[in-house]
Amino acid sequence: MRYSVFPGCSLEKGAAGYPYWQSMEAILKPLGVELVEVDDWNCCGATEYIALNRMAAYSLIARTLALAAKTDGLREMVAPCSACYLNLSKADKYLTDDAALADKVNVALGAGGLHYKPGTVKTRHLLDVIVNDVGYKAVEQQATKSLAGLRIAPYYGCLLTRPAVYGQTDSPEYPTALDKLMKVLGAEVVDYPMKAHCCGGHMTQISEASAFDMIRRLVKGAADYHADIIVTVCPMCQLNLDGFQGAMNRYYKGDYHVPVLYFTQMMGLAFGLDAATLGIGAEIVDARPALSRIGVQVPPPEEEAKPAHKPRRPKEALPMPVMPGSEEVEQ
Amino acid sequence: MSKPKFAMYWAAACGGCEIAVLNTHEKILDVDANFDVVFWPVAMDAKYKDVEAMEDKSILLTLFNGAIRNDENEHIAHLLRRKSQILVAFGACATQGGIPGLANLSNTKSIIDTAFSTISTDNPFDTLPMTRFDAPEGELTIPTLYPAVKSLNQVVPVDYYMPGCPPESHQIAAVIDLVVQVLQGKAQLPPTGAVIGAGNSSVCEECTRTRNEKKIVKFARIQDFKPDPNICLLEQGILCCGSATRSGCGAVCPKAAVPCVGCYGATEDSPDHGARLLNAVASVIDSRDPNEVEKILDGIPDPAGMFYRFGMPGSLLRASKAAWSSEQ
Amino acid sequence: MVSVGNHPNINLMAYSEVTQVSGYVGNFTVTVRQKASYVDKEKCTGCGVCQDKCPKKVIDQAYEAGLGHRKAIYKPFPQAVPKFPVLDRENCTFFQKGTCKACEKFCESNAIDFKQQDEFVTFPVGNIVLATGFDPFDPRRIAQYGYGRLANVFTSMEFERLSSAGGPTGGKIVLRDGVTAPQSVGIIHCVGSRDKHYNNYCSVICCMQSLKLAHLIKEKTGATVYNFYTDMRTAFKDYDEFYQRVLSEGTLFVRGRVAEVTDAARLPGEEGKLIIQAEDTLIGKQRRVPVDMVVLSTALEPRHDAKEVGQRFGISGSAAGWFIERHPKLDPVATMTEGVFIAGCAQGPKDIPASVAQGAAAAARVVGKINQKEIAVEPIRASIDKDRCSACRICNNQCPFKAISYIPEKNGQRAYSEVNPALCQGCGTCVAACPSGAIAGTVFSSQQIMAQLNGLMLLNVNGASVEEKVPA
Amino acid sequence: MQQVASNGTPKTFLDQVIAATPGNPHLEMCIQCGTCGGSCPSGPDMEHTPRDLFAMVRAGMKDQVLRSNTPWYCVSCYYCTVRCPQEIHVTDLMYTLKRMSVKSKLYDESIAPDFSKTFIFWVENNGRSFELGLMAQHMLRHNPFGVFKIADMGVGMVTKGRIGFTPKRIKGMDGLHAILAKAKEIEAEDDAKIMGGAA
Amino acid sequence: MTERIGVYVCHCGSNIAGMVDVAGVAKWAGEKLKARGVVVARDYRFMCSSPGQDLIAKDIKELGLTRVVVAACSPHLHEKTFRDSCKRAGLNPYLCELVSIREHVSWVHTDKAAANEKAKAIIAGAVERVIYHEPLEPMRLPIHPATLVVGGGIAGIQAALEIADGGNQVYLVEREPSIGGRMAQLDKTFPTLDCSA
Amino acid sequence: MNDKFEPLIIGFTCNWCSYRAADSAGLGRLKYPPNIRLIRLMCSGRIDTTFVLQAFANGADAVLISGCHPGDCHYVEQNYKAQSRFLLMRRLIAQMGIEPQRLQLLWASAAEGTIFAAEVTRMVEEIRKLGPLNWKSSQQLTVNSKQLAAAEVAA
Repeated sequence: MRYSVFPGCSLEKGAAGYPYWQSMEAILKPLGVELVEVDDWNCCGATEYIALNRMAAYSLIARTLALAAKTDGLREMVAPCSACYLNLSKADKYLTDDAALADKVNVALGAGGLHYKPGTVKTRHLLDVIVNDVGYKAVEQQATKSLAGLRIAPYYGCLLTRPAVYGQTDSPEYPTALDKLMKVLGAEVVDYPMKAHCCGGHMTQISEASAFDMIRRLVKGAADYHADIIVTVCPMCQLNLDGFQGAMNRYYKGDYHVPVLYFTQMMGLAFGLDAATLGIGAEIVDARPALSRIGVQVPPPEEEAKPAHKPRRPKEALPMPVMPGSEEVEQ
Repeated sequence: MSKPKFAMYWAAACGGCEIAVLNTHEKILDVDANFDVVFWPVAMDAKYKDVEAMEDKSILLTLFNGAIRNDENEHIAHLLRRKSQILVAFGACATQGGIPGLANLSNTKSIIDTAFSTISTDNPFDTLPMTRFDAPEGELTIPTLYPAVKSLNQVVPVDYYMPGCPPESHQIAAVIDLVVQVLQGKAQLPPTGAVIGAGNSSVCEECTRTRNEKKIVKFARIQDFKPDPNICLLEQGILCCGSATRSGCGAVCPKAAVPCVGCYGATEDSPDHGARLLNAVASVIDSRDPNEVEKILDGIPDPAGMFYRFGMPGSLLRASKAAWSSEQ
Repeated sequence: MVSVGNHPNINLMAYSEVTQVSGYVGNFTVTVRQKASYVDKEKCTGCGVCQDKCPKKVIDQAYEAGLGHRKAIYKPFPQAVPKFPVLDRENCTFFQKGTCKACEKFCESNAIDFKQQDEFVTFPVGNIVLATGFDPFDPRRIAQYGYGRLANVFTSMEFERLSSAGGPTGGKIVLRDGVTAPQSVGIIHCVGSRDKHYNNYCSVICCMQSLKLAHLIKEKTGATVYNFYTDMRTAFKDYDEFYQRVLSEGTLFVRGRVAEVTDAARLPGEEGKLIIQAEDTLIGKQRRVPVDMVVLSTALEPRHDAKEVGQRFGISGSAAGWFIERHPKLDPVATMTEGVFIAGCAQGPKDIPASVAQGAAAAARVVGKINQKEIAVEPIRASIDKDRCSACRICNNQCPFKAISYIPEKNGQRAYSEVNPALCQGCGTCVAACPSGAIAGTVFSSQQIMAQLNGLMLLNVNGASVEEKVPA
Repeated sequence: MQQVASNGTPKTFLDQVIAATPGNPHLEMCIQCGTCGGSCPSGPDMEHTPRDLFAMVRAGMKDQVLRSNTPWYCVSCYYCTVRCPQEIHVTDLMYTLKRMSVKSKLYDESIAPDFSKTFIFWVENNGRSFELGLMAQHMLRHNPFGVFKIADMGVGMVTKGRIGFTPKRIKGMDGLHAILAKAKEIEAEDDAKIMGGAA
Repeated sequence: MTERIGVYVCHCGSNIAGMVDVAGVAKWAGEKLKARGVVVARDYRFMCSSPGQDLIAKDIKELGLTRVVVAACSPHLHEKTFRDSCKRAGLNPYLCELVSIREHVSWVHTDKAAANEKAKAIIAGAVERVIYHEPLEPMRLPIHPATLVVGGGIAGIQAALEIADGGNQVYLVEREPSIGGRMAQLDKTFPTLDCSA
Repeated sequence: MNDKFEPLIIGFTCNWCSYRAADSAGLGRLKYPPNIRLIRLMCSGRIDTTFVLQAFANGADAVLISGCHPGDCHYVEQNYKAQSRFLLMRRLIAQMGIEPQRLQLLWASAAEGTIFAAEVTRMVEEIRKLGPLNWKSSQQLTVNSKQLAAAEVAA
């Protein structure tokens, strides 16, 4: 499997999301996925450029897409960052649907000697590629070390599944791909009610009160469900939940301590790779206590650790509707 | 009393019609007995100016075979029309355009290129025909090709149509019989515009093969497999034009294990032979899946040539855009 | 219901399905599959012993909406008509494992017959009324409402069973644990309705149904009840008065479509509750309302097999899947197919009074037809000119109504095909297919169509310049 | 669909907002159900819920809309967009309103727009964003003492190698400049066309 | 041309007249299509009203029309109406052709000039077509007196009872073991709160 | 009147679905360009290649064949026959030099007025881009026999 890749500014060396890049590279090798970096890619504009200048924002993205279209004839591009993924795919979609917009953007691109035919490059999120192209089975085959004993809160954030410009790959409300992936690696996955809620995005820079409230909801949710660790798919989410957890604690006089790692780091651990290669240790909220649970191979926790909201059903209880696919999830 | 005058002319055609007339065997003597043959280039020496010198309407019966391919054809058509009382479009070319009519799928230039500038012709100096040439002896001309072939009735009014490539000799004989009887006052001429020397149903009527309900899943050609000798060819996936083609030939082709090619043209009242054939063929394709239908249709590599083998100029569309757009 | 069972003119075929329909108005032929119930109706007295003795309990997805149980041999409810139980083969221990036969042992009238087979009955009818109803929307599709994940989120159908004296709790309104009475209940309107992701239409009954549920909860439990609505639609006689009554009973109304239902507590007082998050649009503020129980007033959807049923009876459905009436205002129960009528929710979402009215209207139309004794049908027919037909047999399989038959050569008369005008429906496919032009069609003849075509093209779109094209 | 005057310019503020939004945002279809406002994670902090704001757009209350803090509290989570029963592109519309408010200079609280501008400053000059520069520049301007509140985080990030001290710069900077300049020119033309019609 | 054709163009209040110059179109048909056999062309506010229908009947009788073309609404709405009015005037109903200049023209187009041309073309098409109409008689088929009702819910039950009470046989087919449908599942029903069973 | 090329499209619709789709576009007051003129057939299975060729030969720029969705045919399965004929016709006209887009097939149910209106709008634009067909009609290419007779007499 071969794709072009758009790392995005956060995943560059020296940027906050670099551990994500490190761990991604480490796990893709054994899975047989080859990535070719788009030469001279530029920032996707995040959520900021479009708030100031529509045409410039689209042209900025189109420049990267035009360069991607020249990358080794590859038609699919992996974006590990959810925000980059959404920006690139959404712009491509709107350019495809709206010929007038595409014409204007191409006039702008022309000033830089470039041209982009909408629809040429399909941007895909790393998680999508791993679960749908590589597949759970191939991942399972690479796993040498079980994550059993670790309670994981899978956290998807927003932009991976919403607004799903290329059509739904996972539910925007109750996604399950990451749950399944972590289960395949042996982890105990909690039914995390906040798994698709918002980390606050850039609000840390704009309104602390807003941002810390959103961060608290997520961290509290994970703690309420006795999760040892939050696993994420996006550098922005990781930065907010991990980097700002301390500030949030001070703001609310709370004492949460939930480490936040990338799903690629968890996969790397399960593949038997060492922590340093995976960039583990760079997180602000110390993950060592949590990881020690698998490091020492402690047996699965006692009954008390079972989720509080799923008590044994009393005799007089009324039947519950069965969720489609829930049989396989429970295994 | 002088005998009524008879003429026959060969325009853009292969000459088969002339042979078919001769193939009537002893019936040809009836022609000689009852008519004074005044103009029949293939059988006797005659000059156009002889015809021009005739009085208008002085020829009783003219059998005109061949399509209108060039200005000479048209000129003679007008001439003979003027001189004749009864003008019969004789054979597939005169009635519908015939095989020469397939030229209407291409433009004239490409036809000439194919004829003179491809390996089919040894033409080391790339010599091309010129319609007009000033020689020291004077101006030389040859007829100019029309961009689109026409049928006879597209240039002059026609009294009767006699289809077939060529018309079957027994049908010609019957027509000669009829005209002789009319001359003797024993019969009446059919109404003007009628098709003579043919039936009013389709070839299947005369075909001896067994026919069943038709469901086609594949089209093939006779060289591809050995068709069952007793069963309808169309049912076996061979594109036989019999069902849409006027009867009268005796179904000689399908009886000989060759599909009907449609030389007798459409049946009564049909403005377009090929359209009828297309409707029928498409209707018996046994699939509801458009992709599968497309796959089945791939078995008909040249629908226009197939459905309009003898009738392109006489069809609704008459000629492809390639042909007529070069006219401008 | 009982009067149906006893009616001398009604042949009630329960546990049955129409498998085939052929023919046309006035003269349909219908085949019905009577599913094997393994109970001999001649012998069964309807005493119910078999059901009592059957050891196999099954969750009842049909009558109890998944909220209660039934046995493998069962009558769906005590007043069922007809009174005979049916044995559900999929769940019967005898059929699955080969032993048990408890029902047979205890049946005093020897009515259990394990060898029974499906029976197919064919009979003629002149008219058909389709009243196949609706399916309730499955709210698991709206993941943010938590149905299927959060125990105390119920559907309105489940709640009906909960509240029914004949239901699994004997009419006690309790949470999924089977014992706790709710202190507060939130009812959510428009679940799966008026939403382009699910159903674009208003399901008509949900507002009134939700008001009724609010009333029942108040009456039976005294709980605090919230109604979250998009728009309150209480048109029709006495409906708005009912709204007034529910208002006066103290039900709280929030005008806002619910965003999500969650058990993730954020604020004090939310622990252990279900939190309904919505914008209260009348104050323009987001609200989180903690409740014990949530009831989803689910949409009405066309039955899952409506398309197949429609095709079987030759009628079409709207984009959503409801059967289409002949005219939305002037002919609401007839369909494009003569002799096939529709009534009730098969035609579109509607409440009980409207369903009853449509049932009666369809009946009136049918009785009217029967009384005419014969029906005039359009003389749009194909016919074959025997002399021109060459018996090529292209047309033979063009007719789905088998109106074209082939007459082989006999006594010197050559072969040809012919059309039976009584069976011909006038589609004209054979007319177009006939390669020799031997088939003609009335009302839509080739001449008529060609003439119309030529007439239509007399004038160009750009206007008057071509008026001279009109033949003089 | 938007109403367009004979000269091609949108007639009302509603039409302008629609015209300025890429894709078809379906704003005219709003039934005021409140699903967006109910779903919004930062809804409690907004002066107006998105639904409320859309009603104001429809009422032509341009000034009040563009002064509202609502779009600036949008975190782009797209819950409103995927849940809206009328398939209105709520998030995209929030971006449009942000642009309009910046261009009209009506929104007077400067933190959020300034953050966007600072972010874009680095992108326009390097082709890539620069976290340290962005944070430093933004904080110094709006919250100089805030630095201390997150000091532990900053120290952690630095010691763990998650903050780089030099911005990365793309090779094709000249081309990018030319592209963005041209794009801004087109944007200005478009804006003139969109805003031209209404008084 | 031996047919004598009458052309009738309906205003449908302003439904058609608001977009199509009905009087102008009728006048055009009367003049330009004369050679095709049109002997009279009229417009009227509501062709389907009694006076409108009488207008046609009167012309059939007085002018000896042999064909009638009505340009109004969809044939699905009023084809029967106009066929019947021809029949009452002694003209075989199948010699009448109704074409739609409402659903297919005035309601869906916005350019008046183009709508006018289209209406004229549609009428020209109908005039050409109607020449080839033949007099026909509807076919009469017997009706079997039994009725099939599919679905034993409240609507099906009601229909079955009404038909059966009239003395006709009904087959009521229900998929479930019992009739009653959804209504049997309900506790109480609005607005009267009576029980549903 | 504008100078823009206004294509003339002939639409063949079936009585049960597509003609009613056009009716329902009318009932919904949906707007579409006036370039299409409809001929009602009982069923799309009535479509005869002759009609289509006559339309092209006589001045139509495009032809639309429209019927019930697959599986929804009022006459059970006749729309599949229309489909097969359509597919073969399209190959034929392509050989004759008529762009295949000038012959289109549209499935529309009675309820799909929106789809009908949208598809007609789309088709008109597509044909507008293709430009006029201007088929040399038989009148242009063929001398009318009456005129001919007159000419002969004059000669």
